[in-house]
Amino acid sequence: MDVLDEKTLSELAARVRAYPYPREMVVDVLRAIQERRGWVSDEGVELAAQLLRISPLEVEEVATFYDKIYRRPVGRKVIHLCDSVCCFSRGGEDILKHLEKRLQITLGQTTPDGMFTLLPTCCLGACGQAPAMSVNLRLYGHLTPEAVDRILEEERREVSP
Amino acid sequence: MPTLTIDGRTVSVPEGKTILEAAEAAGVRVPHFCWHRALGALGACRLCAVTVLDGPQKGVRMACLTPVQEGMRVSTLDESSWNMRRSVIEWLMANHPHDCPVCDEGGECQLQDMTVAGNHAVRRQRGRKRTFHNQDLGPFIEHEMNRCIACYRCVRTYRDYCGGDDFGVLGSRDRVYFGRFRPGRLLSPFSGNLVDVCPTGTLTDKTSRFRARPWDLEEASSVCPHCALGCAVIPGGRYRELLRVRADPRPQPNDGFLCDRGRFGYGYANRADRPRQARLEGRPGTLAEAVAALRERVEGIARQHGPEAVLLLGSARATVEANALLSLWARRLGAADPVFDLAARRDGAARIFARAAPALRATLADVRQADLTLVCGADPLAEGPLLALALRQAARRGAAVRVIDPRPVPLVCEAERLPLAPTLVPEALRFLAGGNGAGLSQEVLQPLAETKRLFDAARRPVVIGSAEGLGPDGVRALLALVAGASRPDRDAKAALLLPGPSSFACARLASAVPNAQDLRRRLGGGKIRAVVALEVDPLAEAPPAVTGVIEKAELFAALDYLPTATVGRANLFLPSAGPYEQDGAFCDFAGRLRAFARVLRPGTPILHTGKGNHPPRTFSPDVPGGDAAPAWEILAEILGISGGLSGARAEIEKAFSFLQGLAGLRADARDERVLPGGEPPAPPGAPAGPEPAGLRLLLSDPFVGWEPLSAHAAVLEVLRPEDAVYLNPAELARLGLAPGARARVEAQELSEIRVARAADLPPGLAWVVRRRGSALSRLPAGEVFACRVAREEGA
Amino acid sequence: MSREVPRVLFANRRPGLTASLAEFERGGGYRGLRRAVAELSPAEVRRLVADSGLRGRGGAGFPTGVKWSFFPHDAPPDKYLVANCDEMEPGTYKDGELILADPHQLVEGLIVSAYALGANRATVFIRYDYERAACALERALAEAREAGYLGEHILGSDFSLEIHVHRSAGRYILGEETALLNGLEGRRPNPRLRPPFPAQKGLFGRPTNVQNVETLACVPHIVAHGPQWFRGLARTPEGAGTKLFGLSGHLERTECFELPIGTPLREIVEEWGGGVWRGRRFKACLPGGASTPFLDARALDVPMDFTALEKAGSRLGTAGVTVFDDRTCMLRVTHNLISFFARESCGFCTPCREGLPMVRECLARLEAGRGTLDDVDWLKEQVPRINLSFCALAQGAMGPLSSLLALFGDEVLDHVGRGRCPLGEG
Amino acid sequence: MSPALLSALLTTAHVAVLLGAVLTAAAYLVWFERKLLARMQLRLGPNRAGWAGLLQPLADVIKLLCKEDVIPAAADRTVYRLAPALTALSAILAFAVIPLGEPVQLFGLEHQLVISDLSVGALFLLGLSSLSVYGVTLGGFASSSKYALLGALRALAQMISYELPLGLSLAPVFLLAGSLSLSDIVRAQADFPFAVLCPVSFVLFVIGALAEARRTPFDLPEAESELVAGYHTEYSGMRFGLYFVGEYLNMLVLGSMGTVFFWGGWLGPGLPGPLWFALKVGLFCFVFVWVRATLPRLRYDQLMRLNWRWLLPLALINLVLTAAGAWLLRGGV
Amino acid sequence: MKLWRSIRGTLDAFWITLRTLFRRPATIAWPEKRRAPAERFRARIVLTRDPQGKERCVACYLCSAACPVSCISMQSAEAPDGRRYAAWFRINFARCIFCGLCAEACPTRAIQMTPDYEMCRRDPLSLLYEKEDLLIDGPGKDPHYDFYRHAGIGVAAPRGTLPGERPPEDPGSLLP
Repeated sequence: MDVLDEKTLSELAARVRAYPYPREMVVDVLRAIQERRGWVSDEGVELAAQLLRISPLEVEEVATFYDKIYRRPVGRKVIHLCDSVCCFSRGGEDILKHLEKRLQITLGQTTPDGMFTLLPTCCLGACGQAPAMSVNLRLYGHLTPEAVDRILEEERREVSP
Repeated sequence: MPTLTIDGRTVSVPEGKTILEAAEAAGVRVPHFCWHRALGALGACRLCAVTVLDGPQKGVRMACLTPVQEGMRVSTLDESSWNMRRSVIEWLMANHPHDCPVCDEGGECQLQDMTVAGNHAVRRQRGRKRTFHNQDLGPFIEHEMNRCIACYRCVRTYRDYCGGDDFGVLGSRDRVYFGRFRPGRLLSPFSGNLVDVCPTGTLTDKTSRFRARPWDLEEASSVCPHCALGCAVIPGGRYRELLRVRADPRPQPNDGFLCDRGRFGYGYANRADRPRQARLEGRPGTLAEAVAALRERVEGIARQHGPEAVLLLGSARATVEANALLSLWARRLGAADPVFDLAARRDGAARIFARAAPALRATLADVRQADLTLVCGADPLAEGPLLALALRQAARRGAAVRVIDPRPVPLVCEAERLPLAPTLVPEALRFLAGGNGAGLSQEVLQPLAETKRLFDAARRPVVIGSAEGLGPDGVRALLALVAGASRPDRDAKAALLLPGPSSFACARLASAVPNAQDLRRRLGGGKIRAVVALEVDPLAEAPPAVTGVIEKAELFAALDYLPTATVGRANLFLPSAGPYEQDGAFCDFAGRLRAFARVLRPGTPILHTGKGNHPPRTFSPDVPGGDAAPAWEILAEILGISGGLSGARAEIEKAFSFLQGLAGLRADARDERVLPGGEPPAPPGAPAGPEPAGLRLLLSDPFVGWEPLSAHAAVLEVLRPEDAVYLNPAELARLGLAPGARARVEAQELSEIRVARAADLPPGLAWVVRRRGSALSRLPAGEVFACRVAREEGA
Repeated sequence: MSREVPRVLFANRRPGLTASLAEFERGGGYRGLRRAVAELSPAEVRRLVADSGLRGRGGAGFPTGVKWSFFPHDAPPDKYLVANCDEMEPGTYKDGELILADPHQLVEGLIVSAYALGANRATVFIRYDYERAACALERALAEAREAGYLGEHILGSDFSLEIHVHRSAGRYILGEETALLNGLEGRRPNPRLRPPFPAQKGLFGRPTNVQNVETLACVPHIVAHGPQWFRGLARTPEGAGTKLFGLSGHLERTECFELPIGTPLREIVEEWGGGVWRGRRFKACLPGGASTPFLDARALDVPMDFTALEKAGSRLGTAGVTVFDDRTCMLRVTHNLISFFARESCGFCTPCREGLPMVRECLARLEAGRGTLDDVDWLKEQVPRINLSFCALAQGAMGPLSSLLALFGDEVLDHVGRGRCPLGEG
Repeated sequence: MSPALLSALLTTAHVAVLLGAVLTAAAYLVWFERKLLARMQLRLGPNRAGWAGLLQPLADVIKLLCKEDVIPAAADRTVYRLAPALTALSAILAFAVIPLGEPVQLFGLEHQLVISDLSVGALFLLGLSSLSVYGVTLGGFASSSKYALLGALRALAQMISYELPLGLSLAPVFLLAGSLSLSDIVRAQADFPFAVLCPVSFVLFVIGALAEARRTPFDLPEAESELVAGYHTEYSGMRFGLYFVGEYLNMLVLGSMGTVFFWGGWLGPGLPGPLWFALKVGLFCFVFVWVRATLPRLRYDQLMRLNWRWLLPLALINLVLTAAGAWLLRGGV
Repeated sequence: MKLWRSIRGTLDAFWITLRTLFRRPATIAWPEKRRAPAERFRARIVLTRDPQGKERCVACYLCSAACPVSCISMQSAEAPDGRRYAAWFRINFARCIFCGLCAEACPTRAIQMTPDYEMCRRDPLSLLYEKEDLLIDGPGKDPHYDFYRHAGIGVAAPRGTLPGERPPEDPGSLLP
């Protein structure tokens, strides 16, 4: 199956066997699936269900709850821009406008080249560095429009040098 | 017992109860959505706000979550809690669609009631309303997610109570979505309960979609006729059409829940091809003519050829009254007792159980309260679905569930399984009762010993069997086990699954003489000249040896309301009324008489007479197709008993002392009377023949497809099992059959082509699920036959 | 940084660096654990913590000693200890800083606490976005295991403990302890019904103690130095210990400082935060994260202590101080806060699921100048009713809203009167 | 032709003419009431049969005669048949003693314009009015119907009760006239009608008459909103017609009594006596209709209270005061 | 004083009736004279159509429930497009008392009263009006009301596209 590679699959299966309650691994399994494909497809949910010996619905219940489990296709880099009060009060909205202008997409969308998906997020725990955003778990603080341009450029270069 | 005051009414309730439960007891209605009697408190809807005026925590509290305290003073009318409830309604209505006119819940909608009760008339919100896409949840349940108020009752019912795992809650915040992973039929056999528990129109009954408003329905307290459990139901009909069946919300006996077979299997009553006209030798006639002809011809034959020329066939699905009157007729004719069950093994088992002491017979409530349940040679989901649900409730309370059966018996709870050949089950029961386990192999004895330890430690064990699976020998062992285990401090009980709602009473009516076995002798004598089939279909249920004689009889009379093969072949046919079309009584599997009231009068539904259009514009005192009469009425007429149902019941009480109290039964009061025990029939002289060598055929019943009423309900077609023969994978390979290949199965001179499937079965066993109308299905279940399975070549 | 302050939790903190085991031990690390295992019985450890006056640092401020006294120490295993690092409250970032600076403090805290409670399994529940902290923690765990602080027979005693790291996948509600337990079990992280409390039936139905990371980090210090020392750290008699204050918002310096409990708000804003940015004036602040009621300038001299702040009409919460300058529209800030809570609701109970979005719509209308006086009245009546929600999330959301209406009611009415924001924004 | 024979013939003719006139008058009284009520209620009233509905009474009679005569199965058939006749009869008989004018010369004979000028005519009238209770009560009892029975009971109680003030209201008149002969009473009013001399008596008489005739506001015995039609619920066809006619005859009788006792009978300037008499009776009938159009029905307890608490004491006081006044006027002799 | 008021009150009534006697009757002699009834006159009942010309009636049974004389009967059914409609609908005008409660109960403005009151027949059966007799071509009063545009269940237009609705929520959406 294309959803998970053999090695991860066997690792996860081994852990499932070791756990008295395999269900507690559902977030780990989903994150593992997401790591490979960028998002969790329906097949991914079914695989996780099979692995954890619960029904796909029970996996889906959890998968749709968490906002960092992507149940819809995303770009190669997911930008999470903090819109909570600290970043908001220090110009987070301007950064959002700038990002939207630069990437030509609105929140929730993916750039046509499949590079970036722009999503809002609640506080990133970087209130001291507001405004902040994270790109594929890499945190960027003290954002200015210029810094954003630079970050986008670097992130883009990282994928296709 | 803390005593508290609610709205000025004083009430005492047991420790640990909540204010809401105390209020119900005091007759104060506290509005609620997420609380449900059988599901308990959740605390999600926040509607049950009440004000605690005096108590440890004063102020507005949730009634469903606050335990009662001595001396508490609670007000439901206080302004602050009233305001809270108003706000909850406002919040819920802010996104609720404006579609009550096209919503099937309208008229019995809790949200509607609460909106009116909460004085919510004007939507103060200016925002746009939230919408969702719906899912197709299959042929039974209609989904309209926009109406959802997220009370979580559906999930708790489906997952926690009924054990389904394909319906749940997705997403978070204000877009929580109640549905399936992918659209499709809800797989739980108890999915219909969603209709009853949903307080709004989110989940409604698709089978009766848009057919009627609740206030127009004719409803009555009734008893489900689809199996022997006797679940309390409230069927509803209109324009002579049965439109829906809902569970009686009262806790006993079925805790307010129903299986899909009982809920959606009502279609037989409305069939266009249902026989509604009497027939005499192929000529249509009136019921009165037919009744007169029946009496004259049977009496004539009895005079001319002796009473032994008359064979009366009773029915597990006819009322207790009808069966009793049939017995009475046999007595008056001087003929042998009616044959109530054509399957000798099942009949014998039932007759033993029907004479067991009442204290040993478990009810559904006993099963729910049990701390250990053993299921031996029974398939509860097929033979008494609510018993499987009761097992789940026992398991949820921590009871262990053990299954002793060769088949992979499906259950809705965790269970430990011990595959054991049907012939060995009685021996296993004797071992549990302290026997030596002779004839049991060592690998079986070890888990059995573990089970015995559990059984000996349990305080309220219930052992469940089925009449077909256990047979007379097994039932004796079963009763001996529980009788031996019952002591003042522990309550061991047995439950026996029987084929139909009157089976218990029929088994009690049948004399101690083993009449089903006796039948073979009578049939062989070639003396039978008149056969009367009371709401039974021998041509589909009996083996060829029996049907051959019946078909050749000079008089073959049938009373029925289903278009069965027997009705088609009978030369005298009398239309009888269906179970919801008459007053009468059934007798559940624990031997409790259960009266039910008429919902509809018999007659062709306007749906058919009007051909989908309005009913015809003529005045007529006659109801089209309304000639059918209850079977007990027909038989009472034949016997010359007047006085309607009470007259017939009085006569029955006179004739059969164990049916004392029948006359006093009332349906709406949910009167119950327990049939007393009796002297069990003597064991048969010779035990069953030796186990056949080679491949053995085992038959069992499906959830839908064999039970006669639901088998005639078109909407349940999707639940009908595949025509398959199941074999151990090794056996399949030995026979050269690939899974999915067509195989010819032969046994007892009957043969049929089925799809071969692999299943987790002991070797040497071929397992076939019965389906009404198929050849093999005429063999009795529970018995084991020598059989041949071979690959079928060609198309 | 004008003032000399005790450094306990941030003793090993160096900008951009994570303290290794060696550094930690050099600074007196694992001394508390050694003392506990070698000299003290679990009951004595619990007594020390109870005497120290330590209160939970996760927001509610519940005394840790009391919470531990509810825990069934004698129950047979399994018993669980969970460190809550689902730090998603806007304005709060101290736990992340703590783990990144010195992960061994948490590890030691977990071990000592588990010892005190008799727990045999501990889990660190860490939020999605703290991947760096999670990695640092995992490294620290490996080091500790290597050094014999963790695993079977810790330091030669018959006490054993395994610590797992559970990485979450977002959602603020998991910070609620019962929702967190559901999340750990792989179920939908809705808060659970209480009773039964986690101490009786928690993770997988077993007794479970959930503690904030910072609280746990304090425990070994108390064991090592004694409760009196810990009480002496605070600047108010009711307080005990130091506290990590995460500064954010309109301040010149928005960093995380370790300051004694009871440090006045004015000192935090003016000395540690370097004053309000761009030379503007202080208008309001959230003293303890997004779920605490606003304080206005009148409260600047309040000592930042649990009891004093409650008297001032707010809460110490997580001590994430977010400051707003005088050009900020408080209605707009509240709208943002309510949007956050509405979005992060789990959707379980009606007030939170349906009520908060309606409040958000109403605030949006008011902010845009399209609101009416009826809207303001409606908002006022919502506060006590949404407060009756199932868990504390919606109640937290009502903190800012109620204080907005109480402290800045005129500003709200100004929006209605003028039909636009009086501060020229929005 | 002997005068005796002529007198007999004349009397027979008188009876015939009177009977015809009275019955016709009763029939047209129905028309008169319907028309008048309609106009008082802004309606048109009967307007289909004949000009202005004048043939309506005729049509009604034909209809009633053609209707099936139904007798309830449980009824007392004899009494049931008899009762309506009793009502009509007692009303018709009353006209035997009512003087319509001074005697006239006919064919050389002085002919009294009254069939029988009894010296106790007034008592005869009162007796007849008491008799009419029988017709109503027996009809109601004999019907064997709950509505009829209730109606009859009400009628019985009401009529017996109101007879007292009615009779007592007339006592002052007899006192003043000094005679019980109706002609004498009329003549005694040559100067002043008694209505002027004893207005209280007159008012009491009118109220009592309304109650005796069972007309609004005292129509409780046949209150249609409660009792369908009261004592005559079960009657149909001409038997019902008899009750119907009886009621209107009663109105005429009471009108006549009022005229005789209080408004000076036939006395009046210019016009011939009988015409005056007819006019005055017509006026009474108008008042009866007017009251019906104006006042709502009393409740049963109000009806009884009015009689026993107010009317009866008032009548007694009136009697005493009138007697005293008359005694004083005559010089206290 | 009270007595006097009572007497005056009684006499007043007599004065009023007497005065009325000389006023022109309000009743007219139909059918010689006819009057044009007001628009809100409650007479013959019709079933109207929505602005798109589709049947407004959704066969919700509310009119039959409201009817005090039970003269309305129907059977609802579902159309392929999800609309609920009356498979048959019958009003027995021989029983109808024209109280207008049905029109008041109708949530979709389908059932309306018209001023046409001249509908006497000798044969009561001919007063049974079926749907085809009742259904008119226009919208009647309230011509712009279209129930399904307000119902919020996606019948008149795809879900979430009407002015009062938000686009359908996707529980699996990427947006938090």
